[in-house]
Amino acid sequence: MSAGLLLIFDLVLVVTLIGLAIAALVSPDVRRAVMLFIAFGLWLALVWARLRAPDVALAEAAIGAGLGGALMLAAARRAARQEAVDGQTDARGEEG
Amino acid sequence: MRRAASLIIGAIITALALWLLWVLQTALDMGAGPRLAEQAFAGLPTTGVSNPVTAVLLSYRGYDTLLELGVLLAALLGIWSLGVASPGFQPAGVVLSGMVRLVVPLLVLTGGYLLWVGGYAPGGAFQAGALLGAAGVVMRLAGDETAGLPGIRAQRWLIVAGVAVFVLVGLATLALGQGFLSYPQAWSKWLILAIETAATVAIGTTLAAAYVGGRPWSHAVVGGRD
Amino acid sequence: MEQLLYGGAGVILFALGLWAFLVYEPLLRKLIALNIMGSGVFHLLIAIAERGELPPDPVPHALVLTGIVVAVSATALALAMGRRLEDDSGGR
Amino acid sequence: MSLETLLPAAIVVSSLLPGVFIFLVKEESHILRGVLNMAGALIKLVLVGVMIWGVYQGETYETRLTLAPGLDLVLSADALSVLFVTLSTVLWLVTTVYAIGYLEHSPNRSRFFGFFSLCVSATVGIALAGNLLSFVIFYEMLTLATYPLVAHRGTPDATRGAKIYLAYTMSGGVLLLVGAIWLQAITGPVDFTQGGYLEALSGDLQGPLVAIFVLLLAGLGIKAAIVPLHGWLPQSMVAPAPVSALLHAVAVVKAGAFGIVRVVYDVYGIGLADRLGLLTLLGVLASTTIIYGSVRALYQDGLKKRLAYSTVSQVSYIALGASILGPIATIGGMVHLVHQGIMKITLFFCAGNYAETLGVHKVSEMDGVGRRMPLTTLAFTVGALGMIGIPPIAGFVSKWYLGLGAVEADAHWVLLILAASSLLNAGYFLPILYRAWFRPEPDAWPKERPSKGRFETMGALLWPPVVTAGLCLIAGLLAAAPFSPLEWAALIARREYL
Amino acid sequence: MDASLALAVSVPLIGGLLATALPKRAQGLGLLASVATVLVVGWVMAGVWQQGSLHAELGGWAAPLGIALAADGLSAALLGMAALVALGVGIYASGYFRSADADRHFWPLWLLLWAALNGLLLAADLFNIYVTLELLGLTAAALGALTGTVDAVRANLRYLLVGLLGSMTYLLGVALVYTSYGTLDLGLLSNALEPGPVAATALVLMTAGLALKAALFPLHFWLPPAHANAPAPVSAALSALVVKAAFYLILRLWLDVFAPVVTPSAAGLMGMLGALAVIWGSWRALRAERLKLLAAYSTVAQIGYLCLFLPLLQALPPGAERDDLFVALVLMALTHGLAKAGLFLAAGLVQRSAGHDRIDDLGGTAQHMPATTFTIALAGTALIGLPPSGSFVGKWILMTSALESGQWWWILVIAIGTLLAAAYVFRVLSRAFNLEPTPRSFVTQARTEVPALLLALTSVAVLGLAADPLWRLLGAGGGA
Repeated sequence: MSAGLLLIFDLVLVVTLIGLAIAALVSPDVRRAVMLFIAFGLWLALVWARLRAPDVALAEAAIGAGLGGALMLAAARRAARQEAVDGQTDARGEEG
Repeated sequence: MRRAASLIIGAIITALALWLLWVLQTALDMGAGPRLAEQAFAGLPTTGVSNPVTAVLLSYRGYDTLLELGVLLAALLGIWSLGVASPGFQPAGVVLSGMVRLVVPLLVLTGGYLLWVGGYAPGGAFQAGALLGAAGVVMRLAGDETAGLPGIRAQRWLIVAGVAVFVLVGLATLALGQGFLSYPQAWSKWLILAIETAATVAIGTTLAAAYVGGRPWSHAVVGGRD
Repeated sequence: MEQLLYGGAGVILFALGLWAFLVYEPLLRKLIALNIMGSGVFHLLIAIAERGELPPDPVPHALVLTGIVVAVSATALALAMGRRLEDDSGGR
Repeated sequence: MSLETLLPAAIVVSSLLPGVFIFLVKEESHILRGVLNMAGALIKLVLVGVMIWGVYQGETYETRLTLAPGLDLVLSADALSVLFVTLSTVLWLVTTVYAIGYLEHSPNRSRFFGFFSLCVSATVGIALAGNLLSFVIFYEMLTLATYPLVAHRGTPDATRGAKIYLAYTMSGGVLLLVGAIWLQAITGPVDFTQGGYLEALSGDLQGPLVAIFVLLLAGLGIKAAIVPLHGWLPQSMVAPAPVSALLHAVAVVKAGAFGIVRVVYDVYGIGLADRLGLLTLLGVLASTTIIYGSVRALYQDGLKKRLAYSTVSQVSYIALGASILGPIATIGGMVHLVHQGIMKITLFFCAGNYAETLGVHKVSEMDGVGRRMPLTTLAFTVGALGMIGIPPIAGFVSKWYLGLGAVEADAHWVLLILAASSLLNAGYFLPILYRAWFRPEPDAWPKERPSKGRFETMGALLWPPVVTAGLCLIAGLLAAAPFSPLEWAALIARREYL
Repeated sequence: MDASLALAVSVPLIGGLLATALPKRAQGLGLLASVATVLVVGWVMAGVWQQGSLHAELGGWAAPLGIALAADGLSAALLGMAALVALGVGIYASGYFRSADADRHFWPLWLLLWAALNGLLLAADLFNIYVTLELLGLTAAALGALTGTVDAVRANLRYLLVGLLGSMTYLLGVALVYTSYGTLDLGLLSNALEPGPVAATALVLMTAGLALKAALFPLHFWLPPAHANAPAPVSAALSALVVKAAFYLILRLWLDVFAPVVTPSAAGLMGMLGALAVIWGSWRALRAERLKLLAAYSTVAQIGYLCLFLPLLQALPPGAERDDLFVALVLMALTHGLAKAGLFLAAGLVQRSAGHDRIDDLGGTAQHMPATTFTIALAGTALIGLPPSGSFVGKWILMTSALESGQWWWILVIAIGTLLAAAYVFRVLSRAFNLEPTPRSFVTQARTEVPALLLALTSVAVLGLAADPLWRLLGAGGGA
């Protein structure tokens, strides 16, 4: 693999990484944001594997993206449910 | 108004980022600065493990790892102090529970494997512990309220196991006149393995318990909320 | 070059996270922002550990491993506190 | 560790320690509290006696505690400090007796006597302070210890009075602190020296030295109630009578005046102070205060208020004495430190007795009190005549020496001030005496006399003013005897003008 | 190799583990561990007293590869203060919590916090500092939320997040340092450091992160609600110790490790921020409605006082005078720590007895409890900086040195701060005097009142009149 090709590969990795981060940060839907954050974490693990840090990549995938993501996802699901409940009560309140 | 504020913040942070990028470039331009890698590799044979990352974590900078396990413990204690766990989800269907019966042992097995190879290949206590924790998460998702964890008393002992074994090893070496956490070379490998095993169990338990998200019910019945 | 590219990405992630942390109000958003900030720092550490021909420096790797666990612990505690707040305001 | 190094500290501790224990005493065990109080007062008196004898013989006493490198807490005894220590100790003993009687059934006595003792410890500390740092320390402690005494009654008035008192004295403390630190930054740590210690470096530091003097004077002047910094004094009249007595005669006001004397003589040195034009400043302020206080006193109907303005006026005699260059005026100022103390405390004790026994708080209610309470009124008369300056009472001696000193120094305007002030004194005291002795009793008073004894009021309240009135007479009659206040002031003046 | 250093971290840590595993005996074990920790800290201090400084390599690996613990006069002094406060807080806590449950949650977290604190004060490695900071931050936030009220949880959640932001910023600085210098050890780093944009930026990042944790103006916004809503023993520890710990790190970096990088204008900026903190914090304390909020704002002001020392220390050449000023800084920090702990503990008792801590409605409650009122008065004396407290001596030296170095404007700040402090302290005390009935005895509940009183008393009497040994402890340790 030539140096130029490798650089393009690196660029793609990095740009995607930053793109995922931005998407996770600005996504309007919280649950979607968490999903994107998990994707970001997994992608980060991939980048780290590229940087010859397999131990850390493994840990990031399992702990950072995996368990951290799972925790956030549970919270996001609860938040979404709460919003739905609130929305219903609000709607009812307006009707009444 | 809010929009304006966020734009101003954005501008400031952009400036900050550019500054930091410039500094980073300056730092990198100064040439390959010194690093600890060579020393770390040089010391590797005496540590009893051949995976350099494990060597750093458990031997060179074992004290950091000890405190880090303390952080994990503190987080769980904090979570427990906030209230009791909510009941889990409704019992899973047949298909899901079948899958669970398959996935959980697989996760545990992989965890054990990662723990074992951590000495010479990528892996180690944290990754293994994470998989154990993941097994707990899966079980709770499948409807097991306790995430497969034992009763409160056992849980308490399990979550402190990692730090406890670590610090006791440290004190033992101190008592032997070696200095805190200075493993005798002959024992090094086995001491590290023992610490890692305890840490794996503790990490797994703690992460699963953190996912459960409150102190277990049995305790709540005794104590009540605050 | 490689180091600058990846290290620079770390700095950018840090800045993005910082921006989002300051701008967004909801807890979950702030946590995502903090985690991305942290990832930026970790990423910088991993990037400087990688030196072309030489084997990568294991010390920053270990630091990052520690950092990841700390970050997830803090996230878990923050989420639990957030849930406690939700429960209390929901119960009222 | 010897007597020489321990005695000053022992004198401070002899009231500090009982004070601390009194806080812990249960409210109802008044005997234990009384024993602690009296034991402290008597032990202190004995210790001071030893010190007087020693200083007279030329002994030096010094306790030195290093707080930090270059910062020593120094307690030492020279003739001037002995004068003030003796005054405080004697009057504390008397006031303690009075206060035990006065507060017999009132609440929170442990707190009161605890702070009372701390207050005296601070005053004695001020007297013995051997350098500016130590002076500032005890000066601030005095503020802290007197605040609860002023606020003691707990009524809204008391709280308000205490707040005003605190605002003034705290600001004064800060000014004093800045001045003291500035001075120390220039000179380094130096102890008070008879004749002053700034003479040597006055050359190019005139500006700063004047500024520092103004800071110090402002800080001290607030406690000494020099116009226009006197606003707190009439307000703090809400305190119980023994506190007023102590505040006015011994502790707070005196501490300020004493501080001015210290700064003029033992920091700047009177010669330097004169050359920098500081004495003129002080003299003008003091004179203004003397006249202003007296004029205000004329218009007060509240007895304690009238006495308070009288204090404003009288204390400035001390500063006036210090502002005239010449040993005789110095003697006059110094001796007035003692004389004003014993006279004013007599007057306050009597005012307390009238209030306590007959419920009389105002001058206009004092008709006939002389017949009803002859001993008290006699004591009051002695104090009042002394204040006016009638011989042979102590106050006459002060004014005589001040006047002589003014003539010696060619400061004839001072005579004018003295004459005017004496007239005004007469103007606000004589009507009281007339009412007390020559007007008939009103019917409103309780007919029944206290059943306990044959005296007009209980002993603990009666004897203190009688004793201090006696002291006023003795100090005037025996002014030439050895160890009289006058002789002692002359000793100080001799040492200051070496 | 000195065993005492590792033990100073391990002993409270083990105590925390035992208290976790055996919740029913948490209190007894906790008190036992507290006493043991105090003894170990005494051992460390004795070592520093005799040898000037202590150093221990952990894991048998010398720096830069391994991690070292180190104690000099500064860390020993703060360790001692922490031990004293922690012991007091522990005894107080054993009589404070009403429900057994809160008590059980308190002890493990509390001992972990203490371990983190000792670890932080002894740390000699930039990354190790990060880990101790995180342990400290997490335990502190969790303890602060123990009250369980919505306000407490919300405030401490914010504290947790802000703390994380601070540590991430700090860690970025560490990463920059490692990029350029390849070491994390403080001693080695201070030898290798060269002034330049990298070192300066690293210092700025680390300082910003730590300033956030130390609540340095204008980054103090999170502190008052977090400290005011925590349970009293926790507030005491947070205000007296946790905030000071972050400030200790700033000192360490500015005066020790990064000293060559620091410029007069940077130090002047810190002084400015300190001045603003003094005035703003005191002003807000004066306006505070609640006693604990008042105490929390006064903490903001006190961190400001400590910052005022930085420009003066920077201006002075090494020598006896600078050493004096440095010791004065430590003396002030210790006095404030002890006094603030006493004040918060007392405020907790007032709150418990009255059911609230609104200052305007406190009339009489203060009078029911003479010992507690006295504690507030003593602590107030130290906070104002009146004699004979340690902060008076500290202030005297600070002002002298401000005059001598021509930076007289700091004196104005101190004077204003002093008057404001007097105003807010006496605003509380004036409520103590009213027409309530007389209390029968001085102490009503020894287990909680006496520790508070002793802490406040130490800040006034001991540190003010007998601070001379501190000079030896720090002088021999080389100080900065």
